[in-house]
Amino acid sequence: MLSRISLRRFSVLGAAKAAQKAEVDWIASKNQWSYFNDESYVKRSESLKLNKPEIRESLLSNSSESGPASIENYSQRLAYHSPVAIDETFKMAYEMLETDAGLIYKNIDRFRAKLKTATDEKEIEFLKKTIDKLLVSAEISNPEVLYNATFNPASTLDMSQPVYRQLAKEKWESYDLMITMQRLEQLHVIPDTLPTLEPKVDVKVKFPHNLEEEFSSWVTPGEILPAYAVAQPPTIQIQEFDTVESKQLYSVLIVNPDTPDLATNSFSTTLQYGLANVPLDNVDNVIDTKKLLENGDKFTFKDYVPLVPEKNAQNQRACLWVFKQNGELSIGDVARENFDIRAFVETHGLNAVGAHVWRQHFDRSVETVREQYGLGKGRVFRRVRGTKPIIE
Amino acid sequence: MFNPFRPSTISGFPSGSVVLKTFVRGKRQSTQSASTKKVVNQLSALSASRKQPKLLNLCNEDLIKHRTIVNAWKMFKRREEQRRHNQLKKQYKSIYNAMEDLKQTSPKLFELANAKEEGKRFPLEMRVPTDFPPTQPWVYNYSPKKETK
Amino acid sequence: MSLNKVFIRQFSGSGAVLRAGYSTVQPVHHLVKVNKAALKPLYQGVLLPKDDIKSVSFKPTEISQDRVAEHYQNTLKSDLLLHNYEHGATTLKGNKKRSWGEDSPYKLYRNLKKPKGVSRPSKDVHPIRYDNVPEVESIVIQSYNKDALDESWLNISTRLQLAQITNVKPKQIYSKANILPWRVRQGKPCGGKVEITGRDMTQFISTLTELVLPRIRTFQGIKNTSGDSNGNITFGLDPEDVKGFPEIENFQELFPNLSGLQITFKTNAGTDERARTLLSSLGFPFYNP
Amino acid sequence: MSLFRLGSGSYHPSGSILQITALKNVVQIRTATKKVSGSKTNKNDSAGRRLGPKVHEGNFVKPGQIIMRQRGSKIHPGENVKIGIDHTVYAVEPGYVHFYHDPFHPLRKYVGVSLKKNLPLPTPHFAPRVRRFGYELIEDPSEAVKEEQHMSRKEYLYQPKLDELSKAREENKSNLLSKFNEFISKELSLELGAKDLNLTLERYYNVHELVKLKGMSVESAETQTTYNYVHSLKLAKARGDLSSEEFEDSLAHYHDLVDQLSKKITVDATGALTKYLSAEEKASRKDEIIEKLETEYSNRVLSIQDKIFVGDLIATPGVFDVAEREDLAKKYLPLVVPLTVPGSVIENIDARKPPKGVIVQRIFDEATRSTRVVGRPKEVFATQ
Repeated sequence: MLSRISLRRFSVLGAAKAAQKAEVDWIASKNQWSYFNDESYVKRSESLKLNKPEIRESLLSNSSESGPASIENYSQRLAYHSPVAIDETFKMAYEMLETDAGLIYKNIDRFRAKLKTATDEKEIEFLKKTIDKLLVSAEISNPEVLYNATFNPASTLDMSQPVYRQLAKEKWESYDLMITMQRLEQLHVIPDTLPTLEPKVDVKVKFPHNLEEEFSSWVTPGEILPAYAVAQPPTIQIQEFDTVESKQLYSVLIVNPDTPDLATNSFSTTLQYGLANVPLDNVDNVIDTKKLLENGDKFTFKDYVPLVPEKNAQNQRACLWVFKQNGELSIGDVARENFDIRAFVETHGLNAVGAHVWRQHFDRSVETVREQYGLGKGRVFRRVRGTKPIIE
Repeated sequence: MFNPFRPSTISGFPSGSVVLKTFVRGKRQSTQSASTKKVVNQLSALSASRKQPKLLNLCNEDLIKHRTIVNAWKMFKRREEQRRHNQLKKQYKSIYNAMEDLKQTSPKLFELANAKEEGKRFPLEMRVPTDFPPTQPWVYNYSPKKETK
Repeated sequence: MSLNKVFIRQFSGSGAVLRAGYSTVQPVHHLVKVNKAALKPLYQGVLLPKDDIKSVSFKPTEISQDRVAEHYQNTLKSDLLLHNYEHGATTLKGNKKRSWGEDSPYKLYRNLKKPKGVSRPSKDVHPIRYDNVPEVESIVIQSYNKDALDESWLNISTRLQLAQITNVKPKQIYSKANILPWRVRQGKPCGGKVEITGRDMTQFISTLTELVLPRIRTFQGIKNTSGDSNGNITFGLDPEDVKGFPEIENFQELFPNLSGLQITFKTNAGTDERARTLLSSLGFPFYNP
Repeated sequence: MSLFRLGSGSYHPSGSILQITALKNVVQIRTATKKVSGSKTNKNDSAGRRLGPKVHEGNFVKPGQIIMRQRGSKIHPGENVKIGIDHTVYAVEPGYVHFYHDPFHPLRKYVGVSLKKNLPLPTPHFAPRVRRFGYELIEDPSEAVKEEQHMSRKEYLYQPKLDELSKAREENKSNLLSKFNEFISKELSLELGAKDLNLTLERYYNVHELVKLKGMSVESAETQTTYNYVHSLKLAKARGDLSSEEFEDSLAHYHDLVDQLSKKITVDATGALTKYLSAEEKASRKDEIIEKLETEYSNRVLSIQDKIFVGDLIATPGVFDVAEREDLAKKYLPLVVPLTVPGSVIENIDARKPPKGVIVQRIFDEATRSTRVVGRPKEVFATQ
């Protein structure tokens, strides 16, 4: 908490600001942060509002006698006491930040006007990026936005707003991204499939057909899954953090670089699943069952076949790669076996933006899955690894 | 040390039977000497354990309020910093322009102005201002001490 | 026969404890920095930044007005800029470590070569501009207690004395050398050391200049020859002088044997002369020995 | 002589540092005499340890073969090579030995095993690793079956538990299916053929599981179930079990069935099978229930019968979703009834002998900023 002295200095600041105040009065009178969907220059989305009205009330107006609305237990709510003078200080702080946000919005308006008349492509790009940045800085200290981002589940945030995307990106970078990159490196997905990855999007994978709780939630990269848990195509979420204006096209490949190759006593890569020309944007960001059911045939160029490791063939990696396309692709017939992912990426000019990996080994459900997909009976290898060298 | 489960050796009880020593509340007899106590006291004053204040458990609204206040305070500090920086920059530019001017108009004076002043010190009488100044606020007939050579 | 190895009962005869260590760093194939500690679920609470109110080590900072810092910002900084201004001055390059060359990767990743002629690199001296006006960055206070070499509990009182003066918990220091006539043995605790910054530092400066130094009768000032040529100035206080600190003065019976202090002002001035001017502006006298 | 040997740091197995430091303090005076018996430490010389490389550049090695014996890591283990407890470097894959430098550790010497004869080391940083599979195929069919059925001890011990689980699941499923069957035949009186009935039951079983266990929305659970069936049809077609006409027919038939069913049956928020309600019907039912709750059961202390009735009202099949149910329960069946509700506070009671069915509570009065003792009827607390 800030102390009394700081509080005093705040009010000194208030006095000093009085001179400037006339200038920004008209903005303050608009009350930026509680102004939604209006025709004026500030067009703010409804999703920037705190979604629970009673909590919004208790956050923005003074603490009521019945206690904070976020505490659900009645007796706990009665027992809670706010820090001294937090309401007055908060009011002052809120006004200060709100005025600042108003000035930023004014700037945004100026840039938007410029954007309308701009013709040069580079300039347009620059202006759009600047506007996004300003939109983030105008809302990042809005307590309502902070509340939503801190206490509401990430799936409920409106990803069309740059500020929520920024916050989601920070969260992603602080945990999920690090886990993904650590696993990709440890399991040698890079460089066994593609040489490297510069991650730009958050890729999440789950298998929604599962009735077991442990296999139906999002897969942690590197997890070992049984064959029946991956028997149907996965739901893939591709969260982009930069603004996507119209639909952006993506390709997705799942490859298995651990298919035994007995001719060389080594391994070959198999293409397990291929999607191309999948249109996604910031909000509509998931390739799920509904999409596959409706127009899965349009963007599936290689049907899904799960990994079915044979007995004693050790762990196999299902490496999922997500690519951003520069335009529509026309992919001819691609062979499933001996797939060269590096050559494929090269020829189609794809740009890898995200990846994911899970692992599988032989289990008792492999046989059933093989039957379902008509793959025939699996081979059986010796349990102990031999010493024969690679056949050149 | 006091161990309630240690078999007692008091006579009158059959050997091997476990007797619980009853604890009597009262003044403890310390075996430590005064100087040892002092050292122990000093050590406890020095150690950080139990001196950390209790973690504030704020409710969600108050946490967000607190963060907003901190954000505003940071913004205030940032602006203050920026203002000072700009002022110094302005001063620097004026000094620079003045020196450039002097260089053109009078190179001799410029040399003098730009000479290094080794060993120059601020006067000791210049103090940090206080909230409660002395009863005699200003010495009007002050004259700096003359150096005797 | 003494057993200096710790034996742990294990299933495998060649357990990890007995294994000679070999570990190596493998280069990665990406540019994302992975902070492994941040991935541990149990560490999440501990890894919060200290200024977050939910962190266990949160400490409110804005608790009182900082007179010295404000005086420096409002009055001294512009004076120092004017005083240190030198027209047409350029950066004096220091003697730096040298590269082995860049024509092969083996040279590229090798540790840098020593500077020419000397064993240690020296720093650049930049002319003073509006963005590098000299200021005190921190103060290091060290206290050596010779008696603690014999009676190790004595250094508790030395460190407590430092903590009392500075409001910061001091580090233990240990003797480095073996000098038998002085009974100095390597690794013996012999006093404490503390580095203070920010609010604690300015508080210490004002106590020193307003209460402690004026009351030392024999104190002439800091020597004009003091300094390490990089702009860090040191001076010392006797045990008798330390009594002048109000935190000690009123509890003299608690500190029967005080030890002296060695106070180092770390500044970003670059040269000693600039640093001395800076310290004189804060109220420290100087004299020619 | 021996002093110099020790001091110069040459390898000496039994000499310890303490001895060295102790000896350093001895002031030696050399006289022109020759000691006859020598010194005690003179004879401690060990045999050579046979260190050094055991194979050379380009030689073929087998897995486990020692490449280098050394004290300390004079040579570091590179690709397909490991280092032992005494820093012995040995191969882990069959191949050809190469000694090389690694640009990431420029001051070290490395030894590695290249899996192919003319493949240089180190492998470029971004190139895929060269790997050996190494497992041999079992050609004999009976041996193969035996090996395939082989279980690890852990898997073997887990079998009874797995059987139990699957049995319980089957039982649960058959129970549910019979319940669903009863509901469909009695309540809805749908005329379905045996095959269609089976399809319907399977469909709603899956939807039920998805909704109840995974908390999926009913709509997406239905989509998922449709997808499951379509996917299985596609696989059957790919296997050759269905011709393309048969496939089209079955697909069309299934879609018809789903259309027909979706207007009659649906699954509740808790996964229970209910009659389908249109959006208007649902809304009117909602309003009706909420109004009843608001007028009759709010702002008063409820008896146990009332509580049960309110609970039933909130759980009316097919009306409220899970979140709405929670909200309503929070509002009309709170854990503790607030102090402001009339009849929930009994003033002026004897705290030592409270009347029957009254619980004594100490509360904090914000207005007077003091605590006082009140009695509260038992019904105020949900747990009593």
